[in-house]
Amino acid sequence: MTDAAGTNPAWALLAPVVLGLLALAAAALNGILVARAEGRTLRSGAAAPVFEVARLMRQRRRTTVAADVLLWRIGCSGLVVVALLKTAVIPVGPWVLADIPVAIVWFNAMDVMVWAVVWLIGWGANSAYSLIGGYRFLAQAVSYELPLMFALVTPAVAAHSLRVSDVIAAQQELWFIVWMPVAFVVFCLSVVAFSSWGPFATAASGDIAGGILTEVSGVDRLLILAGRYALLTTGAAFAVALFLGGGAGPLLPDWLWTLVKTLLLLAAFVVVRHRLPEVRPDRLAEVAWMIVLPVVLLQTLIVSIVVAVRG
Amino acid sequence: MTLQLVLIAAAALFCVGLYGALSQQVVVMVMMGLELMLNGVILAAAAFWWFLAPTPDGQVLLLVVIAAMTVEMAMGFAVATLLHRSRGSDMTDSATDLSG
Amino acid sequence: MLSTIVFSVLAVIALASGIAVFRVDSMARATYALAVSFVAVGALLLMFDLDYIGVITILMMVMEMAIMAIYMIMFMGMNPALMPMSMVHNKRWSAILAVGTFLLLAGGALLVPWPARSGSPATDLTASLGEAIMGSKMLVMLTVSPILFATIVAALVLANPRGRYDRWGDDLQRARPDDPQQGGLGK
Amino acid sequence: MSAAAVNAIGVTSLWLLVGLPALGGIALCITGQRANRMAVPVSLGTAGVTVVSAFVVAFSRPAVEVPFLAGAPFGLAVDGLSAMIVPTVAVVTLAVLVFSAAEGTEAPARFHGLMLIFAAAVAVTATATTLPALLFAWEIMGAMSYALIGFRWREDFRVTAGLTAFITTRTGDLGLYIAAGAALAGGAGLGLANLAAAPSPWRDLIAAGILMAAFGKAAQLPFSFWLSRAMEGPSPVSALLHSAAMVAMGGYLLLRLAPLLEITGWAGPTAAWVGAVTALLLGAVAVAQRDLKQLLAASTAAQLGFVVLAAGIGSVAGGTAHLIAHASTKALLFLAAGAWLSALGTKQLSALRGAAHRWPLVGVTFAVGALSLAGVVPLSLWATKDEVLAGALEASPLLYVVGLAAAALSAAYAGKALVMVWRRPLSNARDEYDTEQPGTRHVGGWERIPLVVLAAGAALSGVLALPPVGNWLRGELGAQSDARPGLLELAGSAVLALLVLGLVAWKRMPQLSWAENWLGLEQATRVLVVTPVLSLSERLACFDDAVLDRGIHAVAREVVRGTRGLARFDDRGLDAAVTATARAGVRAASVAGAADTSGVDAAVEAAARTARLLGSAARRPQTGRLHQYYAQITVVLAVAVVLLLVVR
Repeated sequence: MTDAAGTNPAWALLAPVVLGLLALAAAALNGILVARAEGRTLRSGAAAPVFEVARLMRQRRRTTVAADVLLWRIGCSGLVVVALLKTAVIPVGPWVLADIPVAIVWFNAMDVMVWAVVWLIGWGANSAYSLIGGYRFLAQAVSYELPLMFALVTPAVAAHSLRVSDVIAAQQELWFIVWMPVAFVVFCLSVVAFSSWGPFATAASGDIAGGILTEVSGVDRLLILAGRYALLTTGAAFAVALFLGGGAGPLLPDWLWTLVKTLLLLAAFVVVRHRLPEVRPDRLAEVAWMIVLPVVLLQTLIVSIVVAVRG
Repeated sequence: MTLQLVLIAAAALFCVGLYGALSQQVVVMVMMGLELMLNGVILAAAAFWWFLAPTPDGQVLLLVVIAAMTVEMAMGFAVATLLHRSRGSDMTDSATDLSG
Repeated sequence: MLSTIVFSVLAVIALASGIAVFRVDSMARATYALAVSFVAVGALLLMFDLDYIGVITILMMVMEMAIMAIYMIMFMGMNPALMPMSMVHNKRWSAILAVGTFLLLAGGALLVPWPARSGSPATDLTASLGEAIMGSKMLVMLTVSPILFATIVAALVLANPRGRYDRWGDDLQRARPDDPQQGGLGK
Repeated sequence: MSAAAVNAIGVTSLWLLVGLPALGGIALCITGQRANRMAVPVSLGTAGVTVVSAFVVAFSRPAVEVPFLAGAPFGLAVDGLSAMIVPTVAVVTLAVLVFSAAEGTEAPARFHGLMLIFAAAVAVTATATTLPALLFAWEIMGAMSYALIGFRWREDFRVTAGLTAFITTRTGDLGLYIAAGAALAGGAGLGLANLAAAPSPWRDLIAAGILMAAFGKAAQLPFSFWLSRAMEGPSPVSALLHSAAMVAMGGYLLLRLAPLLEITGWAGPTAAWVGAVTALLLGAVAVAQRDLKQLLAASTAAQLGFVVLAAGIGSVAGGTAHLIAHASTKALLFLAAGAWLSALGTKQLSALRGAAHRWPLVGVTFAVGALSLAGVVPLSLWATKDEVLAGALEASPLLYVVGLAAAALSAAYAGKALVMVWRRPLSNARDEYDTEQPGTRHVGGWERIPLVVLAAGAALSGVLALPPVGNWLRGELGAQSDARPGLLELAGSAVLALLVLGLVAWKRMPQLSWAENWLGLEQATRVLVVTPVLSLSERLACFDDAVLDRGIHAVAREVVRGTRGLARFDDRGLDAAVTATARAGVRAASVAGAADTSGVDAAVEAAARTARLLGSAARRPQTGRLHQYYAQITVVLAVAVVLLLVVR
C-alpha cells in the first residue's frame, strides 16, 4: 500500500516537528497581529504563544458536573491526531510518510473526522454553551463539506490520480491554481472553516462564551488550540501540493520551496482572521449550497471537459 | 486470515446488529442496528471479493451497499422526524398503524 | 501471521464497539461506538487492498454518525449520561433469534466448500473500480443515482414542516420568504 | 496557413453556422418574455456570425460526420451547390432580421428565436449529406414554419393558416419518409449521393417520395394552395420562409438530387412538366390576385416552377442561379410589401395605388425587384430564367413554349403590381388604408437598408447566368455541359418582357376570375380529400347506427314477442302441471331441508369457522410492530436457507 520511493524513517520523526514549528509560527504571527491591534510591543505578541503553552501546561484541569470524560478527552486530543494523520500524506520535497494512491480521499476522510472531534469537545463538557458550539460547527460543516469535496476532486481529475505525488507531477507545466482558481479559493476557505478559524470560528466565538472552548482548560485547551493551528498548517501544505505546484520553483531545493509556499499561505490564513467578520452558519448554508456549490461544480465540469478534450 | 474467519466475524457483526434492530424501541437505535447489519454485509462482501473472485465488478457491490446505507439513513431520519413531529415520540411501538 | 493478528485485533474492535452500541447508556457513546465499528471495518477493507472503498467507508460513516448523534440527542431530549435508560423490548427473543442466525451463518461459512480463488486483483484497484462503474457496471450506477435523487426529494418532503405556501404566502407572491431563520440569500 | 488549419477553421465555421443560430434561437425561445430586450442584439449578432461562417464554409468546403443512427450518420458537408445556397440564405436571413428588428414585433424573443432556429434548420438542410440529417432539419423547418405563420396566435385564422401550411407540407413530407424507407430497403445507404445507386424498383420509389416532398415544400401543383394561406404570417416571415428559405429548399432538394431524377427516366420529365405547368398556372393565378402578398406568393410558386423545371431537365447551373436570384428578388418584394403593410395598414393592390410616391426609396427598390421579376434586361431573373429555358428547349420545344408563356405571365403580374404602386395616388386614397391593421405611416431608416442590399442582389445576381461568372458557376457545380441560352433567345425574352410590360402599362389588365381563387386548389383538396374522409367516417357511423344497432334491436323485439307466446302456453298447459309438481316438491323439500340443516349447512358453517380462524391467525403476524416484522423476516429467511440446503 505504501510507496517505498519517498519514505524515509528520519522523516517520520521530523514531520511532526516541522508541523509543530509551522503551527508555532502561525501562532506567533497571530500573537503579533493581536499585539499590534492592542498596542502592545510586537515582541511580546510573538512570544505570547510560548508563554501560553507554558501556562496551559501548568494549569490544573477544570471539571464540570456529569461530564462525559471519555468522549471529552477523545475530542480534545483528536484535532492534533487528525492533523498528524493528514501530515502523513503530504509530501515535502522528496519526503513523504505514506504516498498512498488514495491520499486525497484520505485527506477528506480526515477532515470529516474533525466533525466528530469538534462535536465531541462540545458534548463532553455537559455545558450548554459548549454543546451549542459543537452544533454550530456541524451546521457549518454541512455547508462547507460538499464544496470542499468537489474542490478536492478537481485537481485529481486533472491529474488522473488521487495520489498527491501524481498531482504534483501533473503541475510540471502549469500550476493548477492558474486554471482552477475557484477550486483553490473554495479549498482555502474550507481549510479555514474546518480549522474553526477566522470568519468561520463561530463554534468558538465570544457570543456563546467561547463555545467549545468554554469549559476546557489546561492541557486539553492547549491540545485544541495547537490542533487548530496544526489543521491550518496541514491545510496550507495540502493546498500547496494540490494547487501551487508542490516544490516547484527556481534555485531553492524542493522541500524549501514547499515550506516557503506553505508559510506564505499559512500567513495569509492567519491574517484573514483579523480582516473578515464572522459568518453565521445559518447564513452560510444558503450561500454555500446555492452559490458556491454550483460554481465549484462548474469548475470541476470545465476541468473535466478540458481533460477529456486533451485526452 | 482465511475466508471462514472473516465470514464468522462478519456474521457476528450482522447478528449483533440484528439483535439491536429487533430489541431497540427507538427508531434511531433500530437504524443503528440496521447499519451494523450492513456493516457485516460490507465485510462479508469484501471477503468474498478478495478470497473468491477479485474482479473489478465486485467492488461495485460494495459501493451499492454504501449507497443503500445512505438511502436507509436519509429515509430513516426523515421518517423519524415526521414521526417525532406528529406523535411527539419516536418509539416504534407507538407507530403500529399497519397492524392487521 | 501478522495479517491474522491485525485482522483479529480489528475484528475484535469492530465487534466490541458494535456490542457497545447497545450496551452503553449514553446516546453519544452509542453513536460513536458505531462509528468506531465502522472505522475498524474500513481498516479491514484496507487489508483487502480496497483502499478507496475502505477510506470512503470511514469518511461516509464518520459523517453519518456525527449527524446521527444530533438526531439521537434531538429525539431523546435528555442527557442519558445522567439517567441510564433501557429502551428495549423482547430482549429474550431478540437474543435467541440473533444467536440462531449467527449459528446458521457461521455454520454455513464453515461447512460450505468454498471454491478456489479465480482471477487476481487489478494493479490499480481504484482505477479498475472507476472503469467498472463507467463501463460494464454503468447500469448499476445509473440506477443508483436516480434512487439517491428520489431519496433526497422524498426525505425533504417528509421531514420539512414548512411547504412553499408557508414560505411564499398563499398566492406565492411574497417578495421574501417568511422563514423562522433567514438564509444568507433571502431565498 | 496550412491545409489542416484551413480545414479546422472550415469545420468550426460549419458547426457555428448550424449550431449558433440553433442555440441562440432555443435560448431565446426558452427564456421567453424575459429575453425581449436581449432578443434583437442576440439575433442580429448570431445572424451576423452566421453570414461570416457561411462565406467561410463556402470557400473552405468542410465536411463533417457524426454518428446518429446505426448505419446512418449525421453528415454535413459543403459542396459547390450548397456553397452557393448557404451564403444566399444567410444574407437574406440577416437582411430580414434587420428589417424585422427595425419594424418591431410583439414578443421579439419568440419571433427572433423561432427565426434563428429556422435558419439553423435551413443551414442543416442545405448542407446535409445523409437522409437522416435532411429529415431531421426538414421536420424542424416545417414545425418552425407552422409556428411562424401562426405567430400572432391570438387570431384564430392565422393559426389555421399555419396548420394548413403544416399539414399540407407534412403530407408532402411523407414522401421523404417513403424515400428513406425505400433507401433502407434498397440497401444503397442513406447518403444523398448514394440514392441514385439504389436498385431499380426501390430507386423509383425513392424518386417518387423525393418528388412528393419537394413539390410539397416548393408549393408546386397540386400543393400550391398552402402558400396562399401562409401569407397570414408576418411579412418578414414571408420574406424569409416563402422566398429564400423554405420553399426554395424544395427546389434545392430536387437540384441536389437531379442525378437521381435523371437516372429513373420518368422522374426528370415529371418534375420538368410539373414545374412548367406550375409556372404557367400559378403565373396566371398571380396575375389574377388583388392582394399584393397573394400576388407575390403565387409568383413564388411560379418562379420555383422554373427551378423545378431546371432540376427536371438536369440544368443544375440554371436552376441554382435562378434560385439565388429569385431569393433576393422575392425577399426584397416581400419586405417592401411588409413595409407598406405596416405603414399603410393594407396590402390590397388598389389601396396601395401611389404608395411608391410616398416613400420613393421603397418604391424604387420595389421597382428594381418587380422589373427583375418581369425579366427586364439586365436585371437578374432575365438571364437566369433564360438559362433554364435554354435547357428546356434542348429537352422539348413544347416545354420551352410553356416556359416562355410562363415568363410572359411573370412580366404581366410584375408589371401589374409595379404600375399600380407607381400610379398617381387618388385623392381619397386614405379611405382604403388601415383596413387590415392600424398603419404607422412611417418607414424607418433601418428598414430601408435591407431593401437596398436586397435590391442590389436582385439587380446583379443575373451575372451568375452570364458568361464569365456563369462559367465559373458551372465549373463549381460540375455542370459544364448544360445548355446555354443563345443571343437570340436572350434578346427575344427581353423583348417579350418589355412588350408585355408595355401592354400592361398601356391597357388595363384583364381580370382572370377563374385564377383568382388559386385555381380552387384548397377547395378541391377539401372536396377531394378532407370531405370524403369526413363523410366516409360519417357513413361508417351511420352504418353502425342503421345496420348493427337496428339488428340488435330487432332481435330483442323478436325475443320479447317469442317470450310472450311462451308465457301464454305456460299459463294454460304447464302451470297446472307445475302446481301439481310443486305440491310434490314441497313434500320432497321438507325432507331435503332436514338433510340440509343437519348435513350440508353444518359442513359449510364448519368450513366458514375454519376460514375465520385461519384468517385471524393470518392477521396475528401483522402486528404493526417493526421489530416483530424484522423477527419474522429473519425466521422466514432462515427457514428458506435451511430448506434450500436440505432440498439441494
